[in-house]
Amino acid sequence: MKLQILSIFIATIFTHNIALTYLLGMCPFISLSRSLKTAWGMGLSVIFVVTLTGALNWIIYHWILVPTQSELISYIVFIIVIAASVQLLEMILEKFLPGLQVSFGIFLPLITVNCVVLAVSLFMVIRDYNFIQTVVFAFGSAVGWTLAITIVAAIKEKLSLSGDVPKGLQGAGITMVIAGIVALTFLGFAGMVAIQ
Amino acid sequence: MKKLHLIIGKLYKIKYLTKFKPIFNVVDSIFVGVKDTTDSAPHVVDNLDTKRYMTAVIVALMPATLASIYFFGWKALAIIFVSYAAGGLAEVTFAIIRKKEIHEGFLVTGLIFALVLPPTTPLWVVAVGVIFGTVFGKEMFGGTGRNIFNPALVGRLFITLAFPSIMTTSWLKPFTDAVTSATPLTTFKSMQVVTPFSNLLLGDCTGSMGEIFRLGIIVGGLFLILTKVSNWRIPVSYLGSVFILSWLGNTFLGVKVAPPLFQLFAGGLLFGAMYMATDPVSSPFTKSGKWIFGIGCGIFTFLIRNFSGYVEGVMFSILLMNAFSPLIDHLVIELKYKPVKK
Amino acid sequence: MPIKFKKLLYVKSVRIIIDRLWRDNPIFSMCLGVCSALAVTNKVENAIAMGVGVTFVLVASSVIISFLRKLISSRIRMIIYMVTISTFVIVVDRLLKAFFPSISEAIGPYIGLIITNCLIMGRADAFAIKNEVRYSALDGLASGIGYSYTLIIISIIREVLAFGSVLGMKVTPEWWTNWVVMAMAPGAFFVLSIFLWITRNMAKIQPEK
Amino acid sequence: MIKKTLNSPKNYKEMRSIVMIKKRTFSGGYFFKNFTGHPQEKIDNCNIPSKVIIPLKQNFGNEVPSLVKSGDKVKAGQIIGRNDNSFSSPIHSSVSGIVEEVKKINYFKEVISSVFINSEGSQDWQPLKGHNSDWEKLSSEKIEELIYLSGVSKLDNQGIPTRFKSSLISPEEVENLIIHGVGSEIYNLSLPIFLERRRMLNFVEGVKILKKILPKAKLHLAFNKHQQNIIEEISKLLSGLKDIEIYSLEPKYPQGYDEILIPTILNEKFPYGYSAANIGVIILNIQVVLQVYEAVAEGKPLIERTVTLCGSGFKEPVHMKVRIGTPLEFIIQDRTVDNIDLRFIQNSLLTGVVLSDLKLPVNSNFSQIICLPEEKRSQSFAFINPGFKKDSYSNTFLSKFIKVKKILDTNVHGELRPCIFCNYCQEVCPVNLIPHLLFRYVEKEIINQSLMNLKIFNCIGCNLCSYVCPSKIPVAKYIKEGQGKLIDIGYDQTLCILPYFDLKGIEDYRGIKHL
Amino acid sequence: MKKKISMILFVLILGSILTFVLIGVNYYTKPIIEKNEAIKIKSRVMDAFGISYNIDDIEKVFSENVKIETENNVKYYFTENNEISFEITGNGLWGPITGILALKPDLETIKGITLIHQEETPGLGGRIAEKEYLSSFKDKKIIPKLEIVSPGKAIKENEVDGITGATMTSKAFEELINNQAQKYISNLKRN
Ligand SMILES: Cc1cc2nc3c(=O)[nH]c(=O)nc-3n(C[C@H](O)[C@H](O)[C@H](O)COP(=O)(O)O)c2cc1C
Ligand SMILES: Cc1cc2nc3c(=O)[nH]c(=O)nc-3n(C[C@H](O)[C@H](O)[C@H](O)COP(=O)(O)O)c2cc1C
Ligand SMILES: Cc1cc2nc3c(=O)[nH]c(=O)nc-3n(C[C@H](O)[C@H](O)[C@H](O)COP(=O)(O)O)c2cc1C
Ligand SMILES: Cc1cc2nc3c(=O)[nH]c(=O)nc-3n(C[C@H](O)[C@H](O)[C@H](O)CO)c2cc1C
Ligand code: SF4
Ligand code: SF4
Ligand code: SF4
Ligand code: SF4
Ligand code: FES
Repeated sequence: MKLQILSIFIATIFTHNIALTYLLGMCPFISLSRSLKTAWGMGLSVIFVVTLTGALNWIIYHWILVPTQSELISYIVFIIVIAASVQLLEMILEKFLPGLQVSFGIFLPLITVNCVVLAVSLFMVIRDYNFIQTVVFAFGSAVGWTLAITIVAAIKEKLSLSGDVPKGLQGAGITMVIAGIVALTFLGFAGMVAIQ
Repeated sequence: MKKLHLIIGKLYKIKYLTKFKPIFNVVDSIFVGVKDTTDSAPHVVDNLDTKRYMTAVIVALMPATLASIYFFGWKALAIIFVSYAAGGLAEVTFAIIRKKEIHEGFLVTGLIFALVLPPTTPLWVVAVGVIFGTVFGKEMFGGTGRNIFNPALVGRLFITLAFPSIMTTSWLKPFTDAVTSATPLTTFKSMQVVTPFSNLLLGDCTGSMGEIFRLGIIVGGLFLILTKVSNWRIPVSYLGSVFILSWLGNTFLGVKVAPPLFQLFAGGLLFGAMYMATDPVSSPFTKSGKWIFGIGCGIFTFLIRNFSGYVEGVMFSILLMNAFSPLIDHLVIELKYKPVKK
Repeated sequence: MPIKFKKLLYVKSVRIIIDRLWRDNPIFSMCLGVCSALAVTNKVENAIAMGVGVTFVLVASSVIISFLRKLISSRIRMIIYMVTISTFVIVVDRLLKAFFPSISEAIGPYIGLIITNCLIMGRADAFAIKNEVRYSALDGLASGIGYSYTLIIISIIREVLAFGSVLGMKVTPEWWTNWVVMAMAPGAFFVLSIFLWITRNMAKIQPEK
Repeated sequence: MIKKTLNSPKNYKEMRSIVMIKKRTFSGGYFFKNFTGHPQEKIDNCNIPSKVIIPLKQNFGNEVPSLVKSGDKVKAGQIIGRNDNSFSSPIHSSVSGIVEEVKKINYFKEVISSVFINSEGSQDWQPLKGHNSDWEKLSSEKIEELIYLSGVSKLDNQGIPTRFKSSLISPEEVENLIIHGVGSEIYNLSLPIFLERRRMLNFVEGVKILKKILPKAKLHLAFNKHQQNIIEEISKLLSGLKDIEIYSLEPKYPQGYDEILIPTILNEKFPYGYSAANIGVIILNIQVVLQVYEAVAEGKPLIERTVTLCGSGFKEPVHMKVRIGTPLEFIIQDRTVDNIDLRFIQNSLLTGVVLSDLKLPVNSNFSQIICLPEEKRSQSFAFINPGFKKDSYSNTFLSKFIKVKKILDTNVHGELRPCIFCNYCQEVCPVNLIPHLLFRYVEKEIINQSLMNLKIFNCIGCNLCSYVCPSKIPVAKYIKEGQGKLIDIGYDQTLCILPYFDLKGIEDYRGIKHL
Repeated sequence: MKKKISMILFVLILGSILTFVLIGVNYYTKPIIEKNEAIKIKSRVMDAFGISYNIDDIEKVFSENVKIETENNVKYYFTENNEISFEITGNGLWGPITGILALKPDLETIKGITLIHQEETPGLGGRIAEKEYLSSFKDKKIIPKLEIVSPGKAIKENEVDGITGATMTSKAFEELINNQAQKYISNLKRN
């Protein structure tokens, strides 16, 4: 059991990285990887929100939706939970940690529409994870996403100094090339851990 | 040579040929050389140029190259030729389209790429790989000196993953045409059999063309270090960390983990550590960054070789650490230079 | 260009269609909805299913939102969008499950993820909330088609390279060797990057900073 | 060094018992060794020219007003310019003759009033009053006056503090005096001929004189580690003195820079962009100390300098004693190789300026006149040349392994290429900057705080990074450009150094008020 | 006041539209989806047994030919000639693999294998789901152990060719079949 949780964690970061193998969260991945600082900010926010909403949605799904047989509306419920927790988080930050609010504030609204957040809840249902597995999976996926965007942001910062990217490829295009090569290299971990 | 220069100059004037200026420039600079003088201080500059810098790498690669030709004959020659031709074509095309010079870096890329291929690689796969490596690994970032990943490895990795059944199933023993499916590392992985060291050192074993004559690689690698073309920190930390990790693994995790010396001499580790991890463009430029890079390569090589489905740990780990290099440099610099307040 | 045709270019609805299909194409110009463009384009059938699904959700939600635009207060508009969009996504999901179970399994959670597809939310907030119903419907349709044809082109390239086939029919000669990597994430990135490069050069789109 | 001491164990022990010799060096830098065009070990006397031009601002200090006018008769050694109220030292006529005119000339990018004197051709000069070969009898005040009046006090970067305004600080404020002969340029003055027998004694006396007028100063003598004989002899001769340290340094360029000497010798930070005097340090070279002695003991004003003519453009590179104000063309005359393009450079091959107008005179700032052939010929297949005679920071040329004199010329030896992160520039940078990173910011016009954080203003402009770059990128030039652009948008170097220093005398000299 | 009314009105309209849509869709698709789910397993079981059927009469054919017995929450499927099948699951290289393994009455020889779910690389490891490949398992022995060997090397009756370039999936599949078969067969034999 413990080993399985560890392997879920490692898998979500390396072998089954949510950005590099499931290709999720690409829009912010492209637009926020311009500087390391924003990448970090977004990454940390994603880690926080994904873990929180993953856990909440598990509870709601298994304790409310399943008993009442209303899985049909799970999408609506999930997205509302996500939107509400982001709102709540924003308010809490504003009230108690205004400093953090300034640095995270701009990222929070973006997160609502980040597919990583919803994807984690959907995968959790499809893969039939229990609560602890869900939390680990959510946390790991977000860490994996953050890792990927951080690497790419650092590379893009270096490119802004030393690169000479053809015009049509600047911005989104070169981000894809970088992400593609990084995804190639991440394939090297294949077989190291099994995801359930 | 003067005549040549004049002829080139005339060709260059022909209207339809102006587009091909990069090609003329290359020929001119190789055969004729540079006439320019410094325009202000420093009035004298070092005699080293990038051409010689890259040539030094070619020289260092000679033992491995010659050995591969000796072992595999025309197959090796054909692969090297196709690698240079196809990659060169990609390079020249980009130079013409983007109106830039053709740079020397490709001399190394073209050769290294050929040397890390299995001798049985079909020539069209060689072409696909080298073109992919040159275009996606280098030109898209702006060409020589601007790439993030090692272009030769990007090409190698791409074809490994695109054509796994071609790239991982057929190996040749030197001097024979007998195809086998096992390299020393796969043999170890499936049967825990250690190939004798003399075979590994002298090249009497299966593997990529350039990686099996390990004695020559060591000599060439030392040559690079002693000429200051490559930095000693990376090979030392890379090989050192693989050695230590596999010693620890072999002692504590059991015989599934290859013993340290075998680990060092098997597969492409020596070749990678001496010629590919040291690529200055795609590795960190800070000193501590180089140590971290080497150790990171070591850790990933160890993990991938022993615990993942692949045995090409060297290829993966160098590229992985290439991806981490800018981040490493960024963090090292952030720690080293305290910000100045305005 | 005949004057009549030129004039036509200034008609709002024509403008919308041309822009969505080319200059402001959701994928290569606006970079919205990239996730699905990458994730489901390994086979043409998946791309078609996704394209149709997204187009349907886009049109339906645009219509509803545009219809109710005077009533939606700006503070709660996000949540309204989400509920509306989710509903239509459920519709698509159920229909796929019922009639195309194999495709539904192949693209799995990505149908659910249409909800967070940046394109749909983007069009809702940038267009539907401000425009009349007919224009919104048109915008949704044109964006959806712009999105779908991009997906289909990418998926054709990937399916040919990766499987040697289009819609499951073999199109490559005997000697062709499949490029396995094209079916996976890296292949998606590479094909899309080249696609972006070519289309952006053709459409003369300035790179974002 | 260990080898040498093994050869003379007796000396070594003796030496240890007298003054500790400290071995020091700094990180980075580059040892230029074994080039053609080094001067012979002898000093020639240059003839007296028929006309000299004496700029009224030389070395440390502001321009001084002329005390003579057209038609005046002057003697060699007579003061022709002086202003006791501004930072400056007197300026002397270097020949006897008649003032032709006093007019402004363009001199090294400045417009400076200069005195034109038609010379009589006599070798004589007028000694200072009150000098005494038994200088210990003189009072400190008298010595300071002699040093000031001789004009020697303007030499080197900070001048020599006296009761007059000849330096930023007063003699009492000097905490450290560094005297060095650590030439590390490609061409240097050769120390042995400066410190041969008799002059060695003069030098030691000079040191003692300085010690006397700078009462609080600790004395630091630094030499190249290859000059073991000189180090040993001096340490013996100075054994009686208190507060004195002797250092043996690696002869790496740019060891002689103030910015490098202070951290290596004193273990202190240098106030980049300001003078060493601002932190109470005065740095003098061997020739200046000898001139101090001559001024005090022999009454000799600053009318001549020893200049080396070096480089393969000269038929016979030598040391030359020249009167200040002698036009360059008079010195060079027909000493150069014929029939090829030549480039004349002042003082340093790495940082010196081109002497394009040979009619200009020599001032007291000159130590070398370098002449190199302009190498416009190209070389085929240069990149696979074994390189017996080619210098390189890397070890890719055989010259590294063979003792052959290496050729210097002005060819760029390669094409401009993108930086390949070879890191040579970073390895040689004596102040631990990352030149290739700095130049990238400037090249891409990203002029912002990042450059400050990377300490761009710590660059001392030694140009080593440009020297070693195999991609032939003018790295140092970019860095200088970046500094300029930063200043334009309101940054300046004081931001970097303020936290560390209590700077003296800055307000008066630089007119900076907010410090 | 006007605002409040419009808000309520709005929620009502939107709510009813959406609810209407959802109810409609659910009503329409629910039976089809449930049927899809049900026939999915059944069709795989019958494929594994090699029973032929039409899409429309799956239910009928299934109930005629196959009996289900449940023991310890495990479903076993029997045919009239006492062939037996059960669900097998395990990890592949990229994700879980589930399928149906059908055995002949001797409980040693494979009658057939079908897959329900797998996430291997399409075109590579994914080829284990192909009918042609799975048919090569027919009539192989799982006692003492089924072995998947290098492509083209299968000779003995407990050996099956692997997939070129997908050793890892083949290994995983081999392990999965042996594990699960042993587990369920020992259960069966006990009864
Ligand atoms: C190999 C080679 C030889 C050349 N020879 C000549 C030449 O003989 N005469 C000439 O005018 N330009 C020659 N050129 C072109 C110049 O080097 C330079 O590129 C060109 O004059 C720049 O033209 P512009 O400054 O007029 O635009 C040559 C170029 C190459 C690459
Ligand atoms: C994109 C990609 C996907 C892969 N997927 C699988 C897979 O699904 N199953 C598998 O066993 N190996 C997979 N591999 C691993 C390679 O096929 C690997 O080379 C193989 O394990 C070596 O096996 P061989 O000894 O049969 O050549 C994949 C490789 C790549 C590049
Ligand atoms: C193969 C090799 C390994 C070396 N290992 C070390 C080492 O581990 N530690 C060390 O301080 N110097 C080592 N050196 C000596 C270095 O060459 C020397 O420290 C280096 O030139 C100084 O480099 P830097 O100027 O980049 O600091 C090694 C040299 C070689 C050739
Ligand atoms: C020590 C050294 C190692 C190099 N290794 C590689 C290599 O592994 N692959 C490669 O494509 N280029 C290599 N190069 C060449 C060059 O750096 C490369 O073409 C650039 O990455 C292109 O920008 C190497 C160069 C040097 C000096
Ligand atoms: S002039 Fe100064 S810096 Fe130059 S070599 Fe001589 S002592 Fe060194
Ligand atoms: S010029 Fe500046 S950056 Fe370059 S080596 Fe010298 S001090 Fe360092
Ligand atoms: S570069 Fe500027 S700050 Fe540095 S030494 Fe030269 S003038 Fe001074
Ligand atoms: S020396 Fe030149 S090529 Fe090397 S790192 Fe510095 S700037 Fe780049
Ligand atoms: S579609 Fe935009 S983030 Fe996924």
